[in-house]
Amino acid sequence: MKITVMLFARYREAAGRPALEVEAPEGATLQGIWEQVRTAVPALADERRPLFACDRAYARPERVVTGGEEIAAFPPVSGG
Amino acid sequence: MKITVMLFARYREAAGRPALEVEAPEGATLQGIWEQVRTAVPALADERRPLFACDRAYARPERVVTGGEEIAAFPPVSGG
Amino acid sequence: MALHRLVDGPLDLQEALRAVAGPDRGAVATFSGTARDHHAGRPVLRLEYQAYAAMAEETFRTIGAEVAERFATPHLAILHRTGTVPIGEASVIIAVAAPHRREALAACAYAIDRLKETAPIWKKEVYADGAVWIEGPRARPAG
Amino acid sequence: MALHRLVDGPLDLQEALRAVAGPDRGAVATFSGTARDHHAGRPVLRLEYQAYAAMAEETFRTIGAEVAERFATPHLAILHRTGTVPIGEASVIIAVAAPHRREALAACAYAIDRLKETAPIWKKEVYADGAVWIEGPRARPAG
Repeated sequence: MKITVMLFARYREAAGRPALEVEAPEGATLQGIWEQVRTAVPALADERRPLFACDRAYARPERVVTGGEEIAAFPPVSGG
Repeated sequence: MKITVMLFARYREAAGRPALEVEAPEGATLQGIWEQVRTAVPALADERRPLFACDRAYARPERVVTGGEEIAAFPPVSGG
Repeated sequence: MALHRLVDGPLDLQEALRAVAGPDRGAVATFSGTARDHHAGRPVLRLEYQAYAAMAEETFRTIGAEVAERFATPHLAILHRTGTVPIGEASVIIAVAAPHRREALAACAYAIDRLKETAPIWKKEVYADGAVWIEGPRARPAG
Repeated sequence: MALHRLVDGPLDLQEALRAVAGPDRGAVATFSGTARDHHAGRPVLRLEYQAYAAMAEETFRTIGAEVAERFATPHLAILHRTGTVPIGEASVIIAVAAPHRREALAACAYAIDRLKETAPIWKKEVYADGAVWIEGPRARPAG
């Protein structure tokens, strides 16, 4: 299944784009999808533990994605 | 010595004036001066323990007045 | 900068903010106490504040010195209204600027607490059928 | 009333105050975070904020619900600026109105703490010779 991963802040700058599409197998987890992103974008290779959001809520790396969710990965937040 | 006692809030309203002058003996304390105020103003007779200020700072009832200080007596504050 | 003032008219939050803000401090906290339309279930028409003005301003300066010592910032504004305060309008405004948010918020809470404990100011609540001078708890600094 | 908004331009404290004030609440606390001209001794020229907008506004609503439950007041405004924030201007404004001062001040402190922990917003500091994305501590709510 095709999964779009939104990127923010340093990740977005490193990737040179606001989102990335990867092809993931059924049963893929957020962390598994992220490994594909890291492979596809060498500038993100050192980012092993991003924060994840699934449908606009924080989600654990082991969360299984079923397709159709809004997925995002980003570094620790610094608003305020 | 003549001592002027400034009054505020409920005390001022009870006395019908913003300040009162009393004749006090040498060595009089704030509490002693207040007893004269209570005698002079029947509407204040029940007010046995006012707060006192001497020269714009809180002062204890046993503080001795030497004359020339700015003296005030008032109920518990309620600003804000 | 510090600003301490009794005002016989509407208070201006922007004035308080201008007095404390600056490019080297990242946090500004404010507290506004406004006249409520009821007290203990009874409708209140307006408030009237009376102050022992000279001593009140002395008290504000003391609070400023305490805040400077405890929270390491001199940037405190205290504005207190006297006379009639219509419902919904501010009777008191505190503003504090500091490098970081915790000091700013803690200093703001400290300043309004100290003002209520020590400033020689009295509030009268006016109802449809009378008026009452409010008296705080009998706390005060050692004289 | 509640107001939660990301704004691509200057923030208006008066708008936040109007959203929360009312005649039945006697206390209004605000917090403004402003862009500082230095960080760790290094001069800062300006800040740039990027937000995951849809999730950030969701986060603001969650903070509003937490404040309503913990401090018993629904009157919270959160404004956060995105894009460039010049030095001295506000990047975030929180305003809370409540019947009494302790809840208002505590709710204001709680809301800014939670915003900093949870809102998906990132700050970039721009210096004369470069720029750095700031990253907060790795705290986050359980997913």
